[in-house]
Amino acid sequence: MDTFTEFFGTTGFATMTWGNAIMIVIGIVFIMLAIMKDYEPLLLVPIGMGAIVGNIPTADDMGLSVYDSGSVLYYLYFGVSQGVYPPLIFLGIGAMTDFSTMLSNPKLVLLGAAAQVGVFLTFLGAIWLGFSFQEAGAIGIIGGADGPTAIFLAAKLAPSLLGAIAIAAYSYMALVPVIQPPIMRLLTTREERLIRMAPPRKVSKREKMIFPVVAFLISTLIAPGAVVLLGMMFFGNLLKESLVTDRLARTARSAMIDIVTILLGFSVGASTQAETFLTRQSLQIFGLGALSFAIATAGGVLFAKLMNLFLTEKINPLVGAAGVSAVPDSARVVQMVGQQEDPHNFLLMHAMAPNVAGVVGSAIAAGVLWSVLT
Amino acid sequence: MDTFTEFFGTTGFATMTWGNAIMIVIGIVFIMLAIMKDYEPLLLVPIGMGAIVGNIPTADDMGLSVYDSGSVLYYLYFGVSQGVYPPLIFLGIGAMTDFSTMLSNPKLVLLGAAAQVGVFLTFLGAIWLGFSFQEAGAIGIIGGADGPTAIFLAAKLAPSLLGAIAIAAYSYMALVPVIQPPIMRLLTTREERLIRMAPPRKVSKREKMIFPVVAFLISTLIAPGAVVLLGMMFFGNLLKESLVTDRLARTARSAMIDIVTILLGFSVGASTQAETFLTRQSLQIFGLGALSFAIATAGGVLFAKLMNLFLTEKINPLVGAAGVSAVPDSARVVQMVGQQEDPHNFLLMHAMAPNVAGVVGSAIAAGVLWSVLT
Amino acid sequence: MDTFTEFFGTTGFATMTWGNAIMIVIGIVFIMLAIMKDYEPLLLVPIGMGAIVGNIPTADDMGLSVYDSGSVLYYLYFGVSQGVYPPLIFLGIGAMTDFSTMLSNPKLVLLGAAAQVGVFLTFLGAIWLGFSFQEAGAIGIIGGADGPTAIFLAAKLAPSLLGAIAIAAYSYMALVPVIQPPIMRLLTTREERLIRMAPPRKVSKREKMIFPVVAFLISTLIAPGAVVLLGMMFFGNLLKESLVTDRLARTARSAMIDIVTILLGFSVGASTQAETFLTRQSLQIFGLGALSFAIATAGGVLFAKLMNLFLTEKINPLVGAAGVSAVPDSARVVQMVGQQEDPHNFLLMHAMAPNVAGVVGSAIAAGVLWSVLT
Amino acid sequence: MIPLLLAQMTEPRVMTDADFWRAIGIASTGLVIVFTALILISLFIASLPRLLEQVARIWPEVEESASHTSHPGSQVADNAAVVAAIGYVLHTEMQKQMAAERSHANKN
Amino acid sequence: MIPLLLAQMTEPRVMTDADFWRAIGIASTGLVIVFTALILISLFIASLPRLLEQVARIWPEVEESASHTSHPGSQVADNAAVVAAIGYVLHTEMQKQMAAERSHANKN
Amino acid sequence: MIPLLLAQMTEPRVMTDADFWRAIGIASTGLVIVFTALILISLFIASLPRLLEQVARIWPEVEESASHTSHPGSQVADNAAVVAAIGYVLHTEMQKQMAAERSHANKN
Ligand code: NA
Ligand code: NA
Ligand code: NA
Repeated sequence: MDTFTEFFGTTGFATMTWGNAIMIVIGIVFIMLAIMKDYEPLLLVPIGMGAIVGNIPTADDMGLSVYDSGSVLYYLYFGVSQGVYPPLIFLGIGAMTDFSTMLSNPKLVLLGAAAQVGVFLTFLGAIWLGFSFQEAGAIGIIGGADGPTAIFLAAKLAPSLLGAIAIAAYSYMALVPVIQPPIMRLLTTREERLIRMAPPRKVSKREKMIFPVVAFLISTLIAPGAVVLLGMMFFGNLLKESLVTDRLARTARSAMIDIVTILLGFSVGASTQAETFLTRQSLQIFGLGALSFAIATAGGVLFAKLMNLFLTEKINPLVGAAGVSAVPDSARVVQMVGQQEDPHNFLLMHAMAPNVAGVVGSAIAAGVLWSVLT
Repeated sequence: MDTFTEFFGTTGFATMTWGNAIMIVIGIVFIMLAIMKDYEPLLLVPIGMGAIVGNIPTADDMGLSVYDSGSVLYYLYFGVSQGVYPPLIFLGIGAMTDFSTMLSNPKLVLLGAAAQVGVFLTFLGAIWLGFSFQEAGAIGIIGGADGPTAIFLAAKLAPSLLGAIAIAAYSYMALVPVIQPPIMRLLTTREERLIRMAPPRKVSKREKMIFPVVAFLISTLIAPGAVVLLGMMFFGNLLKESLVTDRLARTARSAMIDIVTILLGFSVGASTQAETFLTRQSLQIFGLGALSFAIATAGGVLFAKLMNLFLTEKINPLVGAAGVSAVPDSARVVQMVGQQEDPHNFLLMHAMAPNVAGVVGSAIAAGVLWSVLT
Repeated sequence: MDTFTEFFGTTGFATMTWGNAIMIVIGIVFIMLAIMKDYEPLLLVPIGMGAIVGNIPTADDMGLSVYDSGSVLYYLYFGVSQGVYPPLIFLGIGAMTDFSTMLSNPKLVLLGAAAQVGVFLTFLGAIWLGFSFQEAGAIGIIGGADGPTAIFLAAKLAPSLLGAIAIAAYSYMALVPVIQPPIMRLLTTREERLIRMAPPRKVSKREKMIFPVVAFLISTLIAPGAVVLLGMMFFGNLLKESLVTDRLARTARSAMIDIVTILLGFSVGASTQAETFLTRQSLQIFGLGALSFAIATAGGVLFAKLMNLFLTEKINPLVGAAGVSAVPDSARVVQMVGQQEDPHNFLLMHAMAPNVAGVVGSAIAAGVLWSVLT
Repeated sequence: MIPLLLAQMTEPRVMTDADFWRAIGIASTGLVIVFTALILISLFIASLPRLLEQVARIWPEVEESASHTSHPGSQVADNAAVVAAIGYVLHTEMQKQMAAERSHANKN
Repeated sequence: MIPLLLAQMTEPRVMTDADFWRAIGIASTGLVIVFTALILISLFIASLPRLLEQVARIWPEVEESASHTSHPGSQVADNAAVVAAIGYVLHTEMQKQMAAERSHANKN
Repeated sequence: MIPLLLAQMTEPRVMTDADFWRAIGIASTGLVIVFTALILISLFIASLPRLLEQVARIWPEVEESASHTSHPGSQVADNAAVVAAIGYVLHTEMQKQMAAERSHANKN
């Protein structure tokens, strides 16, 4: 019976902690949110199941976790810890993104810049709370509302906070339909929300072909730290728009991004082991993340109102909220809030412009933070 | 002509051994079995071709084999030697498995446990033959009739035997239609083989969604060593059953599992170099493997007969043979043997329940052995 | 404002060199050639974009390049530097190649051997120019007109020249429709170009199944250095022709080869950083590469004329030019040049035979060079 | 036949008593664990329908299929749908003002 | 509520002046950089149509769609097409000489 | 032109006799090897039809297409087919006893 005792000592019933139990419940909640509310299911299901798997207590000497060099989860997590998965996700995003609305609305690009105020104010807030500069940079980027960018920067600047930052980023991206509408209504008048915008012009194939190369050059000559993320995103977009590499673009936005999404989500989830995850720092990161999303939303909306002071063709300031990224959820939220005032006002296509600009904007912000803080 | 002599010394004609020739013939036989008998072609063709490639003699200083650090085959084999491929295969298997029949036949789950007697008796046999405890554990799992599980455990407990164990496991899985029927007929009466079973009930979507999470928790809290294999399998199944992550499930069970199957099969084949493979130990492993399959089959059948002593709705004991796993071959064998007695008896759907339970059972057995023997 | 100065010092505007600018222009030219001329777009677009990304100047201490251990690009380039991607590409090529025309025209196989004269003469030329034996071997293989083979051999024999060799190989493969026709016309008479060839016979399924295994054994017993490239190519072909592993063949020739092509092309492009790429050696390599292609073309054509001295059923010597590989571009060039003389002469199917034989031929040549020079 | 073959090839080692009992212990523990886990799973599965009946009273199952209608979420998967929607709106809006469009482009 | 929550959990550290100004510097520089980059992109986009009009005079856009017709190139993607073409030619040619074919195969 | 270009850029090194002969040896050996391998492949291909004729006498080719009918094997690929089959049987069986089913589920 020695073997039995020995074995029982290794079972989860003997070694389960309260922390593990909490994390398993959180994992289940993530999966339920994904299934019942359809909130970012492609990320919440893998992360949720990963969190469950990562919190099954195992004997220490078996070395099964993402942090145990040589374990299976270690290898799957390697793409997270080394920042390899996020650029590959960006490749797929580039290969599925149509920049047409942005190309036909150059003014709206600025809203994607304005929303980055959330990143930098949160950075200051995190420093005020006692985080180091590098940690603060990684926390601030949660406000970029872009999961891969947040994971990438956290992997580079603050690996020990990666789990919390990733979970915060994805949680709030999932909660965009809950967080944004009250802020948007608070900061706009009914008249503003009723503004209709002229339909975007048609964009030629050549414009779409030239755009990824030039936009890449402009943004990375200014912020070389964004070279990997934006290089991959605009590469993916070029594969799509060049029209001669369609089979590569199709694979990049289907099998390839799916495989990486599965591995990234699951291993990020598995990295949220209670002992490293349930800390005061994680709570602070969640608080700062919520703040960051709120500021970013406000930044986009208020900047749109500022621009309206100078424009003759007014922008509907709701569209500014889409500058946070969280593609395409925040654009849909804009559409939804707009239609609550006027069911015949179609803002979706206009909101897509700041939406994709916001992705570029936060990648640049990440590049700047990485350059300055390395 | 010095160069010519120098070069000739590196050709296969100069350095070919009898062992290499035998292994190449074995590789060709595997491919022929796959093509002509359709025995597990997705595994036998890659393994067969791998065996041919791995046994082309090359100059030692070129370092081309799976065992030469830094070679191409070394990198492809890395996923085998570190146990990374098997969980990824399990992900795909989870994403393609429908647990409905098992959910509607909870009693039949026990047959998947009973068949694991093959694993543990073979473990004892291997120790009796002089293998170390760790080696014996890895050899025993051949009786689990599940290739990825066998490779995973061998990579962890007995890397030097991995090739022989993998080949034995896949050979016998391919030979299930040859090995099982005589044992099944020997241990059952004609009356038993004629038993008809009530058709399974319909299973709701919610049951299928909840099942992977709870089954994962139950099995890995009891056997934490199974956390990686079962984590991946039930994760794959959740991707399928959650209904909101269909695109991930589709990729997991198509492109992703195909890529891993190609790399796993080919590199396992290439690891069977004559000098490491053609040993007395390998022959013993093949002998023990055959025994293991036979015991597992008998275990399943006899346990079904035991259960019938207590049940009013009798189980057709043939169904017990499907508990060995070898999904879905052994379930088909059950169907075939049943129809030889009564062409109108459809046992396939009933056999699928112990069949998938057997996969879970052997992953748990592997987890236990790994925990105890590490 | 210190931060601003600090940051500005890291921007591309501050650190851009003439070399970087030239490489970025070259990258753009590659992309334009791909889009406007449809020259090998699946390779020129990734390489071109990679060259742009790799030449954005970044602060040295950020360590972003393919040469900085631990960077994202380093990991993506790992499959190039270790020679892992080329065999995987060969797997996909094998799974999409139909060897029927070659099987029905065994004589034409020799033209694929004759074209390899380009490899070995260029090898001598490179030694004469002062390259080391190993470097000369890697440069010579450009004449094989096969990108993956060139990258594979360069990774093994002359890693420092890999970028230049890869770019040269792909550039000339793209320029096959420009380089070959004048040479073909120069070396043939109008009468020869008008020769019509008997349509190939039908090939049975069994022939196609047996071929990859036996052809692999013949070629690698003679040239064991080709075991990895040819092993993968004939493995892919066996997956296709065995008829029982169709799902693996389909994945190998779609998602899998696409993913590898994206990563290989992009990271090879990114390795062409001005400081390592813009050297006198690179120019020499480009010169030798052009020579190599010209000699290979001439070799194929002249050998066909030589064969005609002994044959009663004459070969159209244009078909010899397809022996350089560059599948299927050079076969199309043969078709085109042939039709300029006689619009009703269909040489394409005949040219496919030396075309695929040329792939095998250069893989063997690479194997020989690797064996002798290691 | 197989045992014979095995016996011919090998001479079973002399096992210590400790090893013998340890081996037996591992094998029996292992089998017990496997049975325990699968019995618990079996019991869980058997009770699942009744359990879900209780749940369904609070939370009717209809909701599930509703989650299928396209709702906020699913960043990656739905992009294509969004783009398609945009494309459609663009297309219809465009046709109304083909003439105006050119001048707008020039003005920009 | 959130600031309150944060305040409860933490005691803000005593920051040095240098740190304070460095943080402000990074944040403001960062925002400036982001705006600069996106403004430049915005200006580029705005001028793109006029730019392309100039280009189109030298180089009419029609060419683009022509690049879609199957032209030399595309080693991997077009293999299938080539093979299909070969297959077609083979098939038609074959039918004409089914009889001749057998004898040819034997002779070979 | 190209040789000229090369000559301009470089001064060919002074090669030792040993190096010269080694290089010639490698190049000629290499070409011989490539030809040997491809000649052997060519001969093999040429003899393949006759070889297969012999084989076909013992083992007629029809069998091949038979291997396509779904037979035991193919663990992964056929899973879907099995599941579909099960689904079909389930579906037809179910319809016959919709009423009985509910009570069975409750009883369980
Ligand atoms: Na953003
Ligand atoms: Na099993
Ligand atoms: Na070639």
